[in-house]
Amino acid sequence: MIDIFQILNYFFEIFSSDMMDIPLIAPIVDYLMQIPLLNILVALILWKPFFAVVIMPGLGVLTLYLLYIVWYERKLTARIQWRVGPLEVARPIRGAIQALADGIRYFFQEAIVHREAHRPYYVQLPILAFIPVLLPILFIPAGSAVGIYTPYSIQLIVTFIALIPITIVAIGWAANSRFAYIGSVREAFMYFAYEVPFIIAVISMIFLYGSGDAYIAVEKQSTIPGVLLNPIAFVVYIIAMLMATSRLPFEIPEADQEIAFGPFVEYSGILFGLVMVLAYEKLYIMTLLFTILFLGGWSGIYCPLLGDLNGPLWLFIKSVVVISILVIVRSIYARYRLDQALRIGWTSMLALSIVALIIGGAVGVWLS
Amino acid sequence: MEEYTLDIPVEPPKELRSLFIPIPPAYVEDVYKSDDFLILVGPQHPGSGHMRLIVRVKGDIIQEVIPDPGYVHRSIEKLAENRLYIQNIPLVERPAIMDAANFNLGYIRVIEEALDIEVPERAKYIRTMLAELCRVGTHLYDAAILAVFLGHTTGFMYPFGIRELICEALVRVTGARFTSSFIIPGGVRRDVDNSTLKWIYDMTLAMERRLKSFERIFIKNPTVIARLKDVGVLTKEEAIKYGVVGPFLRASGVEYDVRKIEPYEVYDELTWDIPVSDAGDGYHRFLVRVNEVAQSLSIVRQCIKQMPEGRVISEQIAENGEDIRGSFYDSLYDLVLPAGEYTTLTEGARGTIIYSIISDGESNVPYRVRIVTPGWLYLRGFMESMKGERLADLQAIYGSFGYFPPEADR
Amino acid sequence: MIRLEKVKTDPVETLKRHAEAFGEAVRQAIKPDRITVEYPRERRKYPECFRGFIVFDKEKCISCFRCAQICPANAIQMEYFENAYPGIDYAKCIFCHFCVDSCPTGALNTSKVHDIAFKAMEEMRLSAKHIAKLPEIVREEIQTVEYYVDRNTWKLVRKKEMDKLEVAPKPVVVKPRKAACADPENCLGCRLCVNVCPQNAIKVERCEITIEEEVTGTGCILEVQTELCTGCGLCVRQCPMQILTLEEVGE
Amino acid sequence: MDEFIDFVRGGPLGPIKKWGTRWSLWPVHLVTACCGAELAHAFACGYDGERIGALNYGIARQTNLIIVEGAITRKMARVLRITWEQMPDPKFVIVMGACGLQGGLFWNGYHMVKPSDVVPVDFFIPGCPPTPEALLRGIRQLQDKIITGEAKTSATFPEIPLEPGRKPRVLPKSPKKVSKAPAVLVNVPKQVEWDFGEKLVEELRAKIEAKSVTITGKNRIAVKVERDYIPKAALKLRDMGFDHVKNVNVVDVPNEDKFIVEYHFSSYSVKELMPVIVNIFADVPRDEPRVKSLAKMFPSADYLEREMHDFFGVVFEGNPWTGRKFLLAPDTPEYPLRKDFKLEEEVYVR
Repeated sequence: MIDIFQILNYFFEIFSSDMMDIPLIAPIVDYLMQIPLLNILVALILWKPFFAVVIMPGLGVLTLYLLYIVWYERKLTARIQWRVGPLEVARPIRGAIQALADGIRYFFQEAIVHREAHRPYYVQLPILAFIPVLLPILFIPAGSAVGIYTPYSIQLIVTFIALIPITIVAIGWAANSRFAYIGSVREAFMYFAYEVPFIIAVISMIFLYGSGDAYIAVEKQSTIPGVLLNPIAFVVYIIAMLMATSRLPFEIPEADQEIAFGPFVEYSGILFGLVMVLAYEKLYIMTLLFTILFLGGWSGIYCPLLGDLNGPLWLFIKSVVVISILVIVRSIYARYRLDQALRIGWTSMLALSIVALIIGGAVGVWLS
Repeated sequence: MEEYTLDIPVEPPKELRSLFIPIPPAYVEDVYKSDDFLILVGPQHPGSGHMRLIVRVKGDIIQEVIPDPGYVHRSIEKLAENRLYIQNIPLVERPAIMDAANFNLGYIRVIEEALDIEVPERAKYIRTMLAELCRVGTHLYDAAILAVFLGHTTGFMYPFGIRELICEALVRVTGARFTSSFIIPGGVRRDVDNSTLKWIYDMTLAMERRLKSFERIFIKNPTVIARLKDVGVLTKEEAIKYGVVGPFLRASGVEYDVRKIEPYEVYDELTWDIPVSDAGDGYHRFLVRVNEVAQSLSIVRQCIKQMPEGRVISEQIAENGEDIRGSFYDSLYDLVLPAGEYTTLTEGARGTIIYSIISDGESNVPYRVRIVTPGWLYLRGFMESMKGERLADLQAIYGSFGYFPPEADR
Repeated sequence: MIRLEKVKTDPVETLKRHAEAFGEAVRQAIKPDRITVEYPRERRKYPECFRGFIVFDKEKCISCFRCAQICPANAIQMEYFENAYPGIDYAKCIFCHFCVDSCPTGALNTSKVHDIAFKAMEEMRLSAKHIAKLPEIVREEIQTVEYYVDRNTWKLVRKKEMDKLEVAPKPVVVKPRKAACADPENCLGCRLCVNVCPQNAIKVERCEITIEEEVTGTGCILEVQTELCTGCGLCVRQCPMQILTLEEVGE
Repeated sequence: MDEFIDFVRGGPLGPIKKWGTRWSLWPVHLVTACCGAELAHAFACGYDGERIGALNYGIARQTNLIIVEGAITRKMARVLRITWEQMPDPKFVIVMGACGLQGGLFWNGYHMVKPSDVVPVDFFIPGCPPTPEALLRGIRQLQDKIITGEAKTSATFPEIPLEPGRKPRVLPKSPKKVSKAPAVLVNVPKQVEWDFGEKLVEELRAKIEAKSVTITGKNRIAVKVERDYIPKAALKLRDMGFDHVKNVNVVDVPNEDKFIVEYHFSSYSVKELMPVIVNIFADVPRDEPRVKSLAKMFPSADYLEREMHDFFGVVFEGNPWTGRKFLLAPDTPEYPLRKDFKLEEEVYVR
């Protein structure tokens, strides 16, 4: 017994040494901290690395974000399209829980594994795909809250993002269907088309800030945000982001009218629910990075009541605003053809990214 | 690059046999041996209508497309032989219900031509108005389908929203949203009152304003132009050779419109033009129809302005010239066409509709009704235009032709 | 003839088009031109001539079979009660309303009811008993909506008061007609008309015929009792010799 | 595992599942016939089915509702079944349109199948096509069914009392008059004012070895030729400027034991010939229905010939598809448009 208490105490020491300091809820936290056993839980939740990864901007708000963005996207599209969008499911809140209903339906629906599929991979890959999607959260700092601090955080995030398409290609292979095969090939093509300009754009920003450390990047943007320092990289990043997350006009690997959702054609039930949110989660991660690189990250008007929460909150709000603006392209554009998208990727975007690299270098020298 | 054939025994997958494909097994084997890829698009596919396309691709390039139509073949020609002439009115408009008035009109014109029925002027104007409303509706429908095939959901919603106005106009005139069955031998079923005509007049103007929104977001959208321009080109010679019809023929540079070359109803009394393009690609096939919509709306307005007063049903058919109600059966059930073959051409929204009725001169059911719909006529040109394009263009070309399988299959 | 120019795709034009499309979307996002009819909560107002479910008036029906025989889908079949009344199979009905237009007495009338979902096909086979009154429908709506159009705008007008789903029966403008025998000499005496007549208004009697006082034989005299005849025309259509006609009777 | 399923279905999670399913009925994109137009209206901005949680979606695997849009043909029935089987549980079917219920207008067609014989159906919606409101009403009723577990028709039909009566001995006969020995003529001459036509007839007489050349109406000419002469006549017509085939028609005349095979030629390239239709026709014996195909010379005739082969069994020698069914399903009765293939007759009395 004493051993367990000692261990608990040891952990409690660790947790409470590095806790989020939020004046707004401080009285409640202080009260809860006096209750034995519960205090360790509170300490854990408010432990900065844990808070960053699990609560904000990590998994907790990610779920909220998913519910919000699916609803918001449908609502905005509907608004532009002269109609209403999801409504009757919860009329007083304008149908905001529509995504929840869809999620529940998917969760309880039969998940079919068809005969031709490679059964183990077919089932495992949607779950495996979450590893590269969620791992970057460990390294994304939000103010003082950060999962694992490293001076190479930006590079690490980019690395993990680059891993995601591999899982999608593997999903297409495991599904073993004609359309899944075509979709995988398209995904692989698109991967090369956007990844190179994307990485060069990020490198240009690393040049600019002189470091791959998110803290230094945000610090250097304290006067001028990155978007003004290197607008070319900004443009390249946005287009690459649309391509990477298969959003229109680059919704090519999952083009439903052409190849019937490509790699995901055979998925059903909860497995399809998992693969469908992949793109949204990828979008979230990429937008977090985008906010850090171009929009000054977590810096914003400091509200003393929120204390340490300021950083994560600002980062989250900025990202969600960026995504909310981005989803408008869905209702504006038709889909490009694969060769057209590849041409855009390999010619104009690559050229632009190299220009961005030069600007990045130049501004970087000037800043330092 | 030199190609090497692999001398490995290739076994075509079993699923192709069970899926009941009309192509011979030898063809499938040949495809597999020559390292091509066979894709079955449809019938349950988000980017196909009610038909299957068997696409042979090499890499991303389409080598050959074999159509597998007939998924909506509802045996209209046989059924028409077993019903009274008058009962066939709803039947003949079922191939393309959004274009009901044109299909209806073509059939009625055969009967009127055979029986020499003189149609009152006012009825002619109402018929023309209905036909043009349906033409606008069909072009909007096809534009919407094209948009959704290109992944442009807003482009799908806008035309369908605007189509609601067409439906509302049809409801006010005929009582049904789609299948009006309104045109009968000798006129139309009911007179249209002036408030409805004024409503339709205002509606065409309001619609033009909404079409501006559609133009900004879809017609002139750069991604749409990129997807459709220089895709699925049919030259003038090819279009003639494959017997393409309607706006798709005019997009290839042939000035052929039945309303001009063999005017019927009141088309020769109105001022309008046929849009023609020389490009023959997907975008101009679409653009020709966009311009036709403007022309049709103008025709509708002219019809309303110039519409004379008077009867809407010919004296040869019924006494009451305003409304057929009450005497529909007695005046129309016993139509007997004189013996012979009667063929009319009608310019439907998607092209020439041919009705050919053969009567034996004694029966009040037709001996043979041949309906050739535009979809069936341009199917060949549609298949040919896809050769050599990329796989993703299949849907773009499909949409640019506005192919509607129920219309082709009948 | 309008000859269309080949579309231009230079960068300036393309950028302008991008801007226009984007501008339109933003404009709609800020001030949408919404036109959605929120159906279960509100109902679209349809005009009087709307072709919906058919309402049958037993009192006016003369059992003339016109509705059954004109129906292109053979959805109407007559059922014998005290008289033959039409029953409609809504699993076949295509709402063309040829029957309504064929009815010489206005016994069939339209209504604005059109939104009914059935759980079984047997329930859709309605007899004259069931179509005599307007169906009672599950309704959730609280307002009606109508498209308002003028030369510039198109919008929805919502009103709290509900319109009636019933359509007032319009009088039928048809002169009353009764059966008459045009050519009594040719009567075969087959009595098909007698048997088919729902009013028993036709009498056929055997009689002796002499022509020019030389040829004698037996023939038939066909007599229509005009006070009983409703003008249904069944006998006219049934007669194998086509000697019966419908004749207009003066007011 | 079974206990787990029971737990999910009926246990405390049951209501949650029902709620989720109720508000997320996604119809699959299975367009079967023309009612699809009204379906599109129901999900477009005019009515917006997405409001009540129904979102039209692509593939069977990811959806849970099939809306059968009207006619199901023999060919499509198989697809409907496959789609239904691909769909994960729980799944629902709504049939809209008269064609999908009892066949509607096509009730005695030779190519029709009732969807209720193929898949279990939850709701039927009458109409041809049903209005979008009717379709949304069907979805609404289905939502109620998911919650309450029992299907309800959305209307009740009040009854009036009527005594059943007796059927008379003689029932009214059908209004159809069908000739027992029909005289089928394709080239009935007609007097019209058409000078150019008379010139054209002269030209045709000179060029084609025709049995007869008749003006059958304004802009219509019928040319009767020998069966084997059709390709040659077509070649001559092509030289005159007739560049495409508008129609291929076959008429079955069993009492004369022949088929009449017609080709309608017209022109797109010569302005004066544009409205003219020249009908080249020939009699073909019924026991040996063979004609030389024009598909090579006129590619526009290709599909029309294939169709006629399906309908009548006339063999077009040289057409690449002859011998296989193109338009019809393989299990359709042979040659349905021949006159000896009879359809079910109408019944006027219940």
